[in-house]
Amino acid sequence: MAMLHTVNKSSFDRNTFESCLRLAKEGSSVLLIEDGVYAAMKNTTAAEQINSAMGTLTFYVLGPDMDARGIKADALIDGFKIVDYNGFVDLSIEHDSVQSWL
Amino acid sequence: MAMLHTVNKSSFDRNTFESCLRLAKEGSSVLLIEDGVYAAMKNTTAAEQINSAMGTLTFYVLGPDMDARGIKADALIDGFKIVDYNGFVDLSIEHDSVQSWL
Amino acid sequence: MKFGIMINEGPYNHQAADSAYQFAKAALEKGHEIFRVFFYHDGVNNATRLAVPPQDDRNVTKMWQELAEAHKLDLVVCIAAAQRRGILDADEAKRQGKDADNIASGFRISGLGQLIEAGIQADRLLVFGD
Amino acid sequence: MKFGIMINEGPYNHQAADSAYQFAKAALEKGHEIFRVFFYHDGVNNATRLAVPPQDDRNVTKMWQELAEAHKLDLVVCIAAAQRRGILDADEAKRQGKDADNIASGFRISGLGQLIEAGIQADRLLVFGD
Amino acid sequence: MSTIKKFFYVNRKAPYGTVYALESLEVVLIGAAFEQDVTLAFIDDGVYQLMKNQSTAGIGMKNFSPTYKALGDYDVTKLYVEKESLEARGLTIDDLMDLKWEDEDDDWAENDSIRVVTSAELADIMSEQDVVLSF
Amino acid sequence: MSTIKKFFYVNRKAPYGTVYALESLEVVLIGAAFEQDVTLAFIDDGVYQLMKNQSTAGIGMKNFSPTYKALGDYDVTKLYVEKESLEARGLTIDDLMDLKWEDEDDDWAENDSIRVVTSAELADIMSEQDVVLSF
Repeated sequence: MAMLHTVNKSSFDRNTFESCLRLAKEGSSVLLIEDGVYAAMKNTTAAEQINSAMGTLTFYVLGPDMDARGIKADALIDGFKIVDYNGFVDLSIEHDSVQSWL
Repeated sequence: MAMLHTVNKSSFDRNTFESCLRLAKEGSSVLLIEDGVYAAMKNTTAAEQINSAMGTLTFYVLGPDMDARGIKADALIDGFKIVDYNGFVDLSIEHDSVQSWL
Repeated sequence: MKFGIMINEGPYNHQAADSAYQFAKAALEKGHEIFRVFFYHDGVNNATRLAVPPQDDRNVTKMWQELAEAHKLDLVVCIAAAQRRGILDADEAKRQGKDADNIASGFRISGLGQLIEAGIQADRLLVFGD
Repeated sequence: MKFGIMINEGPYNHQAADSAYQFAKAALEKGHEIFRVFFYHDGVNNATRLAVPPQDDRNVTKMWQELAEAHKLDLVVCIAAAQRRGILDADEAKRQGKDADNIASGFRISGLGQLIEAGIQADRLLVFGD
Repeated sequence: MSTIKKFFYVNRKAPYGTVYALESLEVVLIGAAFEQDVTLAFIDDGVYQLMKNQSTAGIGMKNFSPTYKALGDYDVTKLYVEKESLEARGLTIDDLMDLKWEDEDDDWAENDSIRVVTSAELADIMSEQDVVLSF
Repeated sequence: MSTIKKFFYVNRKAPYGTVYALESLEVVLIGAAFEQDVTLAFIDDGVYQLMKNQSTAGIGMKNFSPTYKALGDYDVTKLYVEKESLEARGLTIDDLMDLKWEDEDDDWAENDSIRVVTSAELADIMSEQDVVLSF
C-alpha cells in the first residue's frame, strides 16, 4: 500500500522530517506543508538527505505555504513537485492512507 | 555578566538545546527543565556535546522534572547538579539575567 | 470520497486549523464529502464564539461555521478535551454549575467515540496539528 | 528580589503554566516578590473560569487564583491575545457585543505595556512557554 | 459497524511537557471498545512515555503511566517501540515498564505487550495501516 | 520611569506555522514607546521571518512582513541575524528584506537595520542584556 506522509515542521527546528524519511517505505510520497516547506529549499544542510531519498520516495511541496514564506519555485531542490490544496486532496486520494508527522 | 539559560525541550526532538550551547557564553549556566531534562542522561547521542561543554558552562537539571519522567540520579552525565524549584529560584537570582530557550 | 479530519491545535497559535480548513474547502469544492471534523487537544478552542480577532485578520471560527452551514458539516468537539480547556455548551455549563457557556453555533460537543467512528466511516482520515 | 513572569502557553496542553506556578510558589515562599504574571499567546487560556478539569488532575486556573489571593499577585492577561482567543471580561464582552464572558476572578485584562513595565520594574523576568 | 480497520496510533512526544501522550492514551482506551485492529507505535521521544518509575508529585501533575499497564485488559496488546529511537536515547527495554497481556485463547498465558522493532520492521507495519492517528 | 534597560527579543521561530513571530512583533511595537534600549535577534528558524516576497493570499492569513519595514520608524534599529543560522538554511542577506532606518542625528542618513553577526558576536551581545523576551 502506498502511503502519503505529510510533514509540517521545519527540518532545522525538529527531527520530524528526519523521522519521516527513516520510516517512510519505498514507493511512498512525502508532502511538505506549513513550516515543513523550508526543507524543500536548495543549499541547506538538509538537502543532501533529500537528494539521496529522491530515488525511493516522491516529494511534493504545498505551493500556498511556499508563497507565504517567500520561497520561489527556482529555490527548490530538483525533483520537488509543487501542488496546491486541490493537489493535496488528490494526493490523499491517490494514496491508500495518510500519515501526518507532527 | 553571567546568564542563566533554561532549556525546556528534548534535545532529540528540537534544536533548542544545541542552539543554547552554541550561543551561551563561557561562564554561563544551563538549567534543563520540563522535557529538556532528557538531555542530562548518559549514553545518549547528545552526551558527547555536553561533555565537551562541561568545561565552560555549568549544568543543572530540575529534579522534580526528572522524577516525573522516571530519570534516576545515577542515570545523569557526571557533572550535572540537581536542583529543585527553590534552587531554580536561587539560580535566577545568582545570575544577572535569565534566557528561556523555547 | 469520504474524508475525516482531526484538528489538534487552537486557532491563530498554530496553522493547523487553517490548513485543515483549506484542505476541507478544496475537498468539498471537488465534490468530495467530509464525514466529520473532530476537534481535539487545544483544537477545541476553535469552537468558542467569544473570539474577536483583529479586523484585518481571518476569523477561524466563523470560517468553520460558514463552511459547515454551506455543506452541512458535522463539527464535533471532544467533551473531555473541551472540559479541561473551558469550552462548554449550555447543557454542559448547567451540568457543571458554570454561569456561562461559550460554544459557537454549528459545533457540537460529544465523545471520543466520534473520532473512532470517523476513522471507521471515512475513506481517509487526516490529522492537522503541531 | 522582584520577579516578573511571562507565560506563553495555555494550561494542560503544555507544562509551561505548571512550571511557572511552581517557580512562583517557591519564590514567594522564600520571601521574594512577584511584580506581575503576564499571560500572552495561548497563555491567556489560563484565565478562563469555565474549565472543568478531571477530578483526579490539577486545576491550573484555580492554582493561580489561590496563589494570587494569598500573595496579592497581579495576574494580567494580554488584551490583544485574549481577544483573538475568546477570553473576555464583562466590559470587553459588552464592548464587543458578545453575550457572555469567561474570565476567572483574580485575573485582569490589560495591554502589552504591562509586560514591558514588568521587564523594567522586575529584577528578573522569566519566560515559560513551548 | 462490521468493518474492521487497522488503527495505528503514533506516539512521538514525551509525557508531561505536553499533553499529547495523555490525551492519545484516552483515545486508545475509548477506541478499544470499537473492536478494531489496534497498534501503538512509540517512536522518537514517544519511547519516554513508557519509562519506569515515573513519579509526578514534585510537579503537581497526574502520573498517568499506570494506565499503560491497563492496556492489556482492553485488548490493546501490540505496542511497537522503535529500536533506533531507544538506542539514540541510551535506553534499553529494561528502562521501560513491563507491560503484559493475557491470552484467553492460550489458557491466559502472559505475553509481553512491548515489542522492540527496527525502523525497517516498523516501516513495514506502518505501511499496512488504514487509519493513522498522530498527536 | 527613568530606568533604561536593555531589552532583547529572541526570535527563533518561522512565521505563519505558529503565531509567535507575529505576536512577538506586536510586543516590540508597543515596547518601543517605553524608550528602552531594544535589540532583536533572529536565530535558527527566526531568520525566515525576514524573508523577502512573502505572499499569504493562498493560505488566507495576514501577511505581517511589511511591519518589519516600519520598525525603523519606531526607533527599533538593531536587528541581529545569526550568520550560522542563515548559512545552514542556504540563505544570504540578499534573501532577506532590505530594512532601513534614518539617523536623525546624521542628517537623516539611511542605515541598514539588519546586521549579520557570527554566533560568537551574538553571544557577546546577548550576555550584555537585562531583559530577554523569548517567544
